[in-house]
Amino acid sequence: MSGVKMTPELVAEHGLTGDEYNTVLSIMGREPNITELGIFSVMWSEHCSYKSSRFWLKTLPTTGPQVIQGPGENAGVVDIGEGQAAVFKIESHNHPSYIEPYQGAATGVGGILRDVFTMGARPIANLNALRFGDPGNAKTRHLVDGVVAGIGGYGNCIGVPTVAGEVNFHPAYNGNCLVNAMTVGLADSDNIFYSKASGIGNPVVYVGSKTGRDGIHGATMASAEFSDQTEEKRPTVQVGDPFTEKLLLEACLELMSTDAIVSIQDMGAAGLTSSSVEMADKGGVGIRLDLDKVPMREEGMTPYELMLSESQERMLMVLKPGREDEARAIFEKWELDFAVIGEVTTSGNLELFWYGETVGDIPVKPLVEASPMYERPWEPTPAQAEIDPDSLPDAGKMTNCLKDILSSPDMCSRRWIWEQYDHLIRGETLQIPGGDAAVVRIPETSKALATTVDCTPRYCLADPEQGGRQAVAECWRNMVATGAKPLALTNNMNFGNPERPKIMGQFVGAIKGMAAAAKTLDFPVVSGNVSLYNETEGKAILPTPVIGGVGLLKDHTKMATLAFKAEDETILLLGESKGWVGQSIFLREIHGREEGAPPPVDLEAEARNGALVLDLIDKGLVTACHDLSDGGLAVGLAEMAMAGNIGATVAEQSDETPAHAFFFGEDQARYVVTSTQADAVIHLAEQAGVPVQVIGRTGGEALTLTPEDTISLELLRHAHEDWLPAYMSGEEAAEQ
Amino acid sequence: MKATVTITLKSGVLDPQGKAIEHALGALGFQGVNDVRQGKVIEIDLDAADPTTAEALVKDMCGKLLANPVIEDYSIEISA
Amino acid sequence: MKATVTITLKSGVLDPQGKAIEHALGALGFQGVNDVRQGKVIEIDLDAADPTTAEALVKDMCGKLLANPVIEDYSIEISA
Amino acid sequence: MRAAVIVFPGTNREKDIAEALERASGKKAQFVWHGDSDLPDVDLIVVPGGFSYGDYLRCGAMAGNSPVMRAVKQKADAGVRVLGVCNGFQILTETGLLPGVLMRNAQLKFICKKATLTVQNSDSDFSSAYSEGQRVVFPVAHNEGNYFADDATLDRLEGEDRVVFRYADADGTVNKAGNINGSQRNIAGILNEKRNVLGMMPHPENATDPAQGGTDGLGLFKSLAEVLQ
Ligand SMILES: Nc1ncnc2c1ncn2[C@@H]1O[C@H](COP(=O)(O)OP(=O)(O)O)[C@@H](O)[C@H]1O
Ligand SMILES: [Mg+2]
Repeated sequence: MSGVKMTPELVAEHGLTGDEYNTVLSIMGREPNITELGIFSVMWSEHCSYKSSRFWLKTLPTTGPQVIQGPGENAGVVDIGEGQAAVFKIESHNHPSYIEPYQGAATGVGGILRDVFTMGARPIANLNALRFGDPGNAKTRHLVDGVVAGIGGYGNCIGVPTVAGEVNFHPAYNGNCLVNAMTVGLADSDNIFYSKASGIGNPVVYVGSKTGRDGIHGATMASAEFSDQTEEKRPTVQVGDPFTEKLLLEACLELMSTDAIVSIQDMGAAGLTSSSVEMADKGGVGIRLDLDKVPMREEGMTPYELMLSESQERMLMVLKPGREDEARAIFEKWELDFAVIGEVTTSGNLELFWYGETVGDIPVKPLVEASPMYERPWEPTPAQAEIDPDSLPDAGKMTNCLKDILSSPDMCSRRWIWEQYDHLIRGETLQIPGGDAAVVRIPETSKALATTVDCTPRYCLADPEQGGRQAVAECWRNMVATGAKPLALTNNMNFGNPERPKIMGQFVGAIKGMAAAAKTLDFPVVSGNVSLYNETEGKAILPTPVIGGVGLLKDHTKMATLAFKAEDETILLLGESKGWVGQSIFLREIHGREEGAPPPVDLEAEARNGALVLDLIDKGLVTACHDLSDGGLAVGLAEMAMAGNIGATVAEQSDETPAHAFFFGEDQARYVVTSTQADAVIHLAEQAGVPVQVIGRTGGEALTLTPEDTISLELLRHAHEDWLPAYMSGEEAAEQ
Repeated sequence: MKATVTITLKSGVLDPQGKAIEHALGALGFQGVNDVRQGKVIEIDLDAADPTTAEALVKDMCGKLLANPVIEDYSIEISA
Repeated sequence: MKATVTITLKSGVLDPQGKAIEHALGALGFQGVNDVRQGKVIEIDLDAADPTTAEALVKDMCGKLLANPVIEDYSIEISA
Repeated sequence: MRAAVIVFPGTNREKDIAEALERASGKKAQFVWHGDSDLPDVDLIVVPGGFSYGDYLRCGAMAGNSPVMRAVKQKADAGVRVLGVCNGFQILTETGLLPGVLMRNAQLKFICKKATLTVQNSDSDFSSAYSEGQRVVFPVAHNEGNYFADDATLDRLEGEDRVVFRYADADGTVNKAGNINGSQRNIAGILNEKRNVLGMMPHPENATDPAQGGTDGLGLFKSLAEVLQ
């Protein structure tokens, strides 16, 4: 092992620059051995060190009275009252999903579930944000099919309902699909588990699956230990085992109900390395590991492989002294491996042993603190011109446009996807996929949590800062529309190569926009993930900062849904409609133009309008509520009508805005509500300074946009529901 | 002509199914089971001029659809 | 000793997975595919005195766990 | 009603069904870990939904052939009521308590939705609270719910009036359109010969509370609570 000679090639293959390697030499005071080099390599990788993004992530607001734990742990934690906390985070599994869609997506779900239950929370909801290439691209269907099956396969088996998500198609994702998975868990706020190791001499314990050669970082080793044959044996994609994870979940929660655990950390990316280093660093202690005691799946594994393996369904814990037998009994009952593999030490070093012989010895503090951080050069994205709606050619009948939009890949029903997800298990799902946010009840209380993931990448491309604001605002609005008070967000920053100033500029812009929105909306960032280098042959994905949110409904019986409830109710539009067509779905799907400045996000208006909506729902003044986003008012009304199976007639429009822009413009900060007490709604809106307009009434079996322009719900439903199943069965002519 | 394609997980790739079967056999009292792996077998009845053509065709099918080389190996057998 | 158990659906039992593969092969432009059936293969590494003992043991495993006689047939192959 | 809910490694709908039992009977059910040596003395044994042993090999195969199921079989032979839902149904067929097998859904996809069923017969301890022909909506959530048995078995099930639930279209008509997973003769739930064991794919337990969007499933648990007091 120690025999491998350090060469510039070996260093480069480990992804370290010359400067970075010099820092390694000065930290070590000698040449590292191969295992140590591997450890530096993974700890200083973009994935673990956030070297390109850390500088900017620090500018996000992360505090608030509701925040129990912000970024820096496995997941964020927020207070939801009555001694309970919501624990949540989002994570990407983009690249593995592209090369092996089923397993890539499945292990993504497995990873984020572990992040959440490591903190002592029982997962109660899963979400997923997916981006695929052009539907006409040969690979797209295969990716959709595999990714959806993989997400369902893992979540369904472990028994966590998958309740919400989002999907976009765009040619920019042809070579890089995005699979972001989010988990929300429920914990007692006085029983949250952290990763900080403490207690000199305390046992370090390994539990879960055995370690194999999964996903070991791909550097080709020109040495005897790393022969061609070994190389051949190294799978780059892991196979998920949701059954074992279910056992791990139950065993961990069972042990967590005792007080035997000092700290716990899942082994995700960079497995044993990052988990042990993180635990030691947070506690300011050293950790000694006897690597020969690690449960191994294969023969002939080396310390290098053990430290770098990304085998799934494993956890590392520090236990209180003398509690090993109690813990062992629980894990053995659940038929899982359990091994004491080391102890907490005073050394401040990560000391690795192999049958008694030292095979690694790295000071933890500098390993973590000297990790590179780059303030990469960035170029702001040039502003795009606003598009004057009057300049657009006539688009013909509005209901035809609506039908075309509802049957487009980005706007059609996602039922084909979410019916493959068990969204009902646990029996607490109050709003299933298809609404604004999913809502899950908290057992034995009157509370429920709302949760959603959102991003509009085309806005982010045109104007990263407005796009960043919009993603946060839309996520916030979606929860407000159910009557839930938004509490905090998690984010998944999916971008191209940050070494290109244009891409870095997108990243910086998005962060600025997100920070502003999170601050104004009192919607702090408590966790997140960054995925860079999503590009192929110089073609980057659209900048995609996905925002996941969690909100609280104190009384779930007051929850609002978007379905029209009864005939002859008043339909009101809240918020200002200027008819913003730039970057709209209408402009893209009907006029074939992806152009213009995206709708600006007035954060004060968002806060004001949202507060009004929460008040209206709390007072029971509205019977249905839906926020407006992609596709604008016409799409919003169609969705409400289809969900309730009740039509509507629009009587009033705007005098100032052309009809198409009024119906399809994507102005932000808007909601449609229905009410039987319209006067009271108008009164409260006026009091709050929120623009309000009565636009029509519910009733009938058709949607009537103007007196001579009507479409039946039946036709709308076909347009909306049929595209995706037809596409997935390979029948569609992909004409649109 | 009949082609039998056997698809197995590459050695080194975790095989949760195989592991679970191994475990279940143990629970049923079977002893001396050292390892269990599970794979798929796909039997294809196809028209081809001769075994060589058939094999080439099926190999192409494996590359394009039946197996994912990232995690799977396959073998092909042709019989009349 | 290594036992390979091949489990297939009884003829007469509908095999939607096989049909789906057949369909997908057609969509990829493969011609002359008359029928596709999918089954499982289970490889067991076990200690046994001799092939006959091994086969008897594996047959017992099939009866007790590996195959469901309502819909499945199986065959066993033993190699050293 | 004293009820035991059996938990295997990978079972995951035990909470859902225990809550449904409590809603209908006012009594808490008892969870029994599969490895525990003795089955408690109860009136009803429930094998709940989930993915016992990951559904690896075949759904229900490993649990169905496990020691605890041998004990359940003995209890069933002695007349104790046994209810298997979803994975529980798969396990009961593997154990041999019920005929047939649950195959992969015809469309090869996991399917989770609210399904319409008809109650084929209300002459059982599991369905007496329903009326014959009643249309009910229960959620389904399965990948292998496609009921298969040979024609002789199917004829016998029908002849002995042992089909309790069938998949139907939204109007309650039993037809191909309503057959969500390809099951032979739209079968969603069946009884054993002695009529004390019911296996079914849909999840009545997830339709027992208005907040779940419907309470059609309550009838099943109420039927049991009624006979088992
Ligand atoms: N975009 C982001 N915004 C805020 N926090 C982030 C972001 N990306 C990562 N973090 C935080 O950095 C920490 C490390 O992230 P990560 O390495 O993804 O966690 P893990 O190792 O659990 O997968 C986490 O606490 C995470 O919440
Ligand atoms: Mg983590």
